[in-house]
Amino acid sequence: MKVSRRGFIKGVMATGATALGPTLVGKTSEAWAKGTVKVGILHSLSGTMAISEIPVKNAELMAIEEINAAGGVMGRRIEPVVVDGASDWPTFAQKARELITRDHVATVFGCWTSASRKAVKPVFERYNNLLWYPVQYEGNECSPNIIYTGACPNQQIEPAVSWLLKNKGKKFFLVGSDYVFPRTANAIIKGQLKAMGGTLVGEEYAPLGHMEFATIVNKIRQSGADVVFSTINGDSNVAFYKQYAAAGLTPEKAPIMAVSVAEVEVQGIGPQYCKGHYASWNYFETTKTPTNPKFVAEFKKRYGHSQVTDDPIEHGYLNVYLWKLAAEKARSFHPPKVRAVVGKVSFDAPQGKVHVDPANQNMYQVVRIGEITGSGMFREVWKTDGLVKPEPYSPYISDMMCDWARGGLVKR
Amino acid sequence: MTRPGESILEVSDLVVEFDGFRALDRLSFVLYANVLTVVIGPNGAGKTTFLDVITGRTRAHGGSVRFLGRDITELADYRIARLGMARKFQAPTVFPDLSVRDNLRVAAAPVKGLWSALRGRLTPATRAAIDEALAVTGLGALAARPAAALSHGQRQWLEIGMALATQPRLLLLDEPIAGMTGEEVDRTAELLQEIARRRSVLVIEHDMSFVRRIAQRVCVFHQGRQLVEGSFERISADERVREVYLGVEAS
Amino acid sequence: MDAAAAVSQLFNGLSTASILLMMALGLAVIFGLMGVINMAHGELMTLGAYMAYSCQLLFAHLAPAAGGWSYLLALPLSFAVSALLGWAIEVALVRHLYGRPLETLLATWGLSLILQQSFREVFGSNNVFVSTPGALTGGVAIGSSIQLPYVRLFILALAALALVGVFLFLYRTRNGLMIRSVMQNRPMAASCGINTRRIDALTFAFGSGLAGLAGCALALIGSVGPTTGQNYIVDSFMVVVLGGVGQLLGTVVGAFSIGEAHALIEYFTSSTAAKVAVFTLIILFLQARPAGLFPSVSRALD
Amino acid sequence: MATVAAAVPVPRAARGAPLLLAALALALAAAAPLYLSQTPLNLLGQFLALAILAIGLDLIWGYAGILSLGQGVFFGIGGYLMAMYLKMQGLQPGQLPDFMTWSGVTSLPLVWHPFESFPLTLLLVFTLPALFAYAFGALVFRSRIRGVYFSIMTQALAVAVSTLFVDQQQLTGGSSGLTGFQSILGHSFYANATQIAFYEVTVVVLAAVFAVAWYLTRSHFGVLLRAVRDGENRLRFFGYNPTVFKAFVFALAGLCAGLAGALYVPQNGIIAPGMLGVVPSIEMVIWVAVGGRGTIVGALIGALVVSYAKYYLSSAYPDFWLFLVGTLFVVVVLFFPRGLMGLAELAGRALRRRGPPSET
Repeated sequence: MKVSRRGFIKGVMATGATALGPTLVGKTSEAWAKGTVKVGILHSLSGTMAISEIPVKNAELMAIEEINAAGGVMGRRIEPVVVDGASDWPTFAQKARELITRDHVATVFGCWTSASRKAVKPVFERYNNLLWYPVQYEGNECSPNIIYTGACPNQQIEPAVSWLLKNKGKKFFLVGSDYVFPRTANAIIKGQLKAMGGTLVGEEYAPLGHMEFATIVNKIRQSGADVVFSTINGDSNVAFYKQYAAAGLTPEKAPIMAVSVAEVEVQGIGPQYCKGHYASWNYFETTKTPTNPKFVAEFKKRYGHSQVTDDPIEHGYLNVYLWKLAAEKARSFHPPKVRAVVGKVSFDAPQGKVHVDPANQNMYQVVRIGEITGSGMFREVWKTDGLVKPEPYSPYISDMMCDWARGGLVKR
Repeated sequence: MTRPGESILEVSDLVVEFDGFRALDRLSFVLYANVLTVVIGPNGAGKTTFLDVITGRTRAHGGSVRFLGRDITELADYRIARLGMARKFQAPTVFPDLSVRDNLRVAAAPVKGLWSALRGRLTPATRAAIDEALAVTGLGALAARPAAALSHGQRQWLEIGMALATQPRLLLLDEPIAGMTGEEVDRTAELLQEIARRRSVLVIEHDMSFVRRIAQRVCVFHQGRQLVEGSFERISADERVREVYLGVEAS
Repeated sequence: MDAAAAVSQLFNGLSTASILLMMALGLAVIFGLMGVINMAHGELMTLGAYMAYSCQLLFAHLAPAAGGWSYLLALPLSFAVSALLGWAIEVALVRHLYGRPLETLLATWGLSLILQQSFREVFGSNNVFVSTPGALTGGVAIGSSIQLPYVRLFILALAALALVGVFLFLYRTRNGLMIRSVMQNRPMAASCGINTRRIDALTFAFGSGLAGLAGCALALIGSVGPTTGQNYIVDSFMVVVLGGVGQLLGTVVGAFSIGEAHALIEYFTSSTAAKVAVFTLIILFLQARPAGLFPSVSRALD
Repeated sequence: MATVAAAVPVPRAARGAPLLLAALALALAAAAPLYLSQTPLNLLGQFLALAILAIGLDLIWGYAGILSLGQGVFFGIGGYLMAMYLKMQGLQPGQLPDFMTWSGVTSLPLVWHPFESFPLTLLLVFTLPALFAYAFGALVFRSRIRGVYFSIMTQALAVAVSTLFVDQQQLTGGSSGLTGFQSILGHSFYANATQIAFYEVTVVVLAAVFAVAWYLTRSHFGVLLRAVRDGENRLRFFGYNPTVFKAFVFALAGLCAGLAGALYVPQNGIIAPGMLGVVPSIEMVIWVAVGGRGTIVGALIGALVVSYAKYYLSSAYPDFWLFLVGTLFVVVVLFFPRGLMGLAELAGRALRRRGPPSET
């Protein structure tokens, strides 16, 4: 009996060690000293956000393969480590930690929601690594360890509001999903309306995943709004647009301006319901630049002809290239060194030439407003003359600014 | 201690309705202490509903129940049980996963509150009550077995033992010999007569030969009322009872 | 709230209720018969929605000119396919857990994960869209500020039809009679020669088919994606709990109360507040009537 | 006679064995910082915190037959209480937590005031989840809602509470939750020593919770819990009020969940409303089901094994781990209703049978 019990315990410990092996026994070697360089891809591949994040992951992988096919970065092949954040913020934090400490990645491309970004931010700061974030966001953040290439409020929301005031009417109805981005965005819009002579006729929030918009649509009808500014995110958009149309509201009566509806979302909603409504982005699949046709063709070739490209997909793609260029400029994969030169490179992206503002690590880019067409694409109706300087802290709601030349977050 | 002949339970004008159907229709009834009383009656006469009301399982829509001189009509079921009323259900309802001894211990614990359960001390008196119940029911050899392993008859006895272990003033038994073999019925009859020496017992039963064997007093229920009561001989001679039990040989 | 808004809101409540009703009917029939909660019910609904999408694809390839008719085919198909899957679930899973309702709940939840991932593999992780048939676009205008969308009216009618169908099935067919007899007394029904296993499978399939039909209806107003069903499942549980088990009327009144309460509270507050308030009200209501609006009377001890 | 004599020591040793194993496991766990590097240690600490919740869940489900699909709520309350304290640390006087500034809050909301004090936070962590669970339990049990009905009510609770937490952005940080902690009791939050301290506290709390649960389930109280599970109504007729027992054990499970949340948050670095919702709450039940309910040890093992499996599989097979996890649950419920503990017992019996014939 005794022997077998001891044997049993030994067995258990051995099994435990094997099972824990992949995680618990850390690799000590520097992964990028061996002819490859590891990078992390951290997106939700399951759960509610998977629908949005999987195409971005695909774009990032495509960029990596292109770079590898062209000889890699400084002679090293990029080896992507793909992990699933599972639409769950604590999982994002866990996975970020795992990528940095177990896989020793040189950098990470990932996240979509602000919540997931905020969850991993302390991890990147703790280990002084670098996250490339591809999605438009509400600003109000100033981390040395994140490169924000998605639009700041002044590169998407504020121009859209100005354009609406000038072209579509003064009475605004704000509707959004119930989380930090819509609430912050709407705070900015309200500030802007006050400053520019618009009026707010209603403001509504629905929980993420909400499907019954009849009441909100009814309120919009009753309010006599000229325009609806939508920060609804995810699945809910489908229900919102369909029920908006069903209630007899049209783009002629009151157009919807969205900042979270791009080509991928339009596909899911059905172009017939979105036709004539607007969205504000930095990139559309139809954007006319010399580099875009090749990007679109390549993406469709890889992932299927029914696949569309859109703004976050394009940002995911350009992030990889920006990192490559910065690493080459720094002649190092060491995150602080890459970060130090990130403002000194520019990339000819599908949306046009872009570069990062070293002061706040957001990106200079063009702002575009598009009208949704019957084929589910956008027809550009307006764009800024040149690149817009990013302002992560909107002057409408904050007196702070992010400037690493002055040490980070400071008073304006 | 109540003396024989003193009333222990008084029920007056009890009314219970289910969806317009009157299960109990102004039922009045008195139970005398230490007299083994059997309630009989055809199906639907309201016998089980009557037990449900006095044990607090079903609320009466009218009338009152007094137990040991106290009005218990509105009292919660577990509080009525604490006053000293124990009930054995028609189908054996022991705790199958607990051992026979644990089953008895659940019943025998003198204080049924949370804190005494957490302290979990077994007093000598409780231990004695458990041992006595084991002895009376003859389940001593099976004390460590889970109740699920008992035969049907053994489970019936265990449940009677559990009811006894609560040291009740009044013991209510709903068809205690249902599904028992002849030998088991004999043993149960002896057991009940033994118990009735020191406690008040009310039995609901269909089996007339069994009723004749044990009953000191018989009450006949019909359509939610008490039709007649008295000794078995008197009941079996009653015209009305014969009418109610048309087709049942009462003699 | 002026008259126009009030009418619109009453109608909105009614239309929410109609969807809840279709979801909950299937759930209630299954719960009433077998006492089990099917956590994969939402995925059966998703399957129905995907059937609407599949028909649309099929027509687009084979008969683009008749594309508007695809939805007519989708309705019976969504019922049939979900029913088939439901039947398979009963035979492969639920049957073996008879008498262990809580385990059934967990096993079917595991199944719902598998189904979600399957949808993702088959239909892609993106949402797909189902276009509204031409005949259902637009709506009935009442005055200048009320429009009752045809889609909503259609779903309302479909829900009423489903209700009538369930009623006829349960009360006018032989199978329905057997289902009711098993519901009321399983051992007795079994000893009367009713094959209770077959009845269980039949009921489960029927309830699942109803979920599929609900999904097909939902495809007209909501999103169709792998996790679509998750958005509705808890609400339909609430309908069943509120309505009580064993009577269709309970489910109808439950769905109606939740739909209207939600629409009214949401109008005066926000949709989040409405959601929280409705749940709280249900919990409080069950304090007064623990077995729901229309409890079934039982004498069993446990 | 000889066989009988040989048979006697076996049960005695068997009785001592679990204790010995427990002590060994405790020592092994407590010494983990010596042989594990920081990241795996941190992960293990999180899983051990979850095991505390699992033990509480086993008390209500495995013993008292109450299936809660809303344990995430109590976990979340504990987690938020701790997170609120952590958020208040390292702020200048008069400074507000970052998310409040974005939400336009200008002065610290009243409910945040207690979290400036560590002892007060601890007190709340120990009492609030338990009290909330007691109140909910007493309310629902009193009206004799049980079985599947009760499970659905807890699910509704999870939906309602998580929705509320998302909505009250100015108080709770909305759907992003609370993160970005800087320090605790004057120590840097992410410093190795701080994290090891969190880990060790988790081990100690887990051991204490385990010991209490072990005692309770083997006392008369444990017998009564099983009686509640198998025949709540019968107990009433023996003079017990099952509502009190159920509400108490539900509160106990709530306390465990709250402690788990409070210990999980500092090691994971974030709490968000998503963790209060329906899906994580069901996963918690799965831990207990896989480990084997009604054994306490099983709950602990289940929480560790399933959490690790999910963590590992979602990295190794990001595209189809949901298949694996879903299948695992179905298979366990169908074929191994007693979980890993049941399997171990079967294996143990098979081993013993092959050994010398010691049974009489």
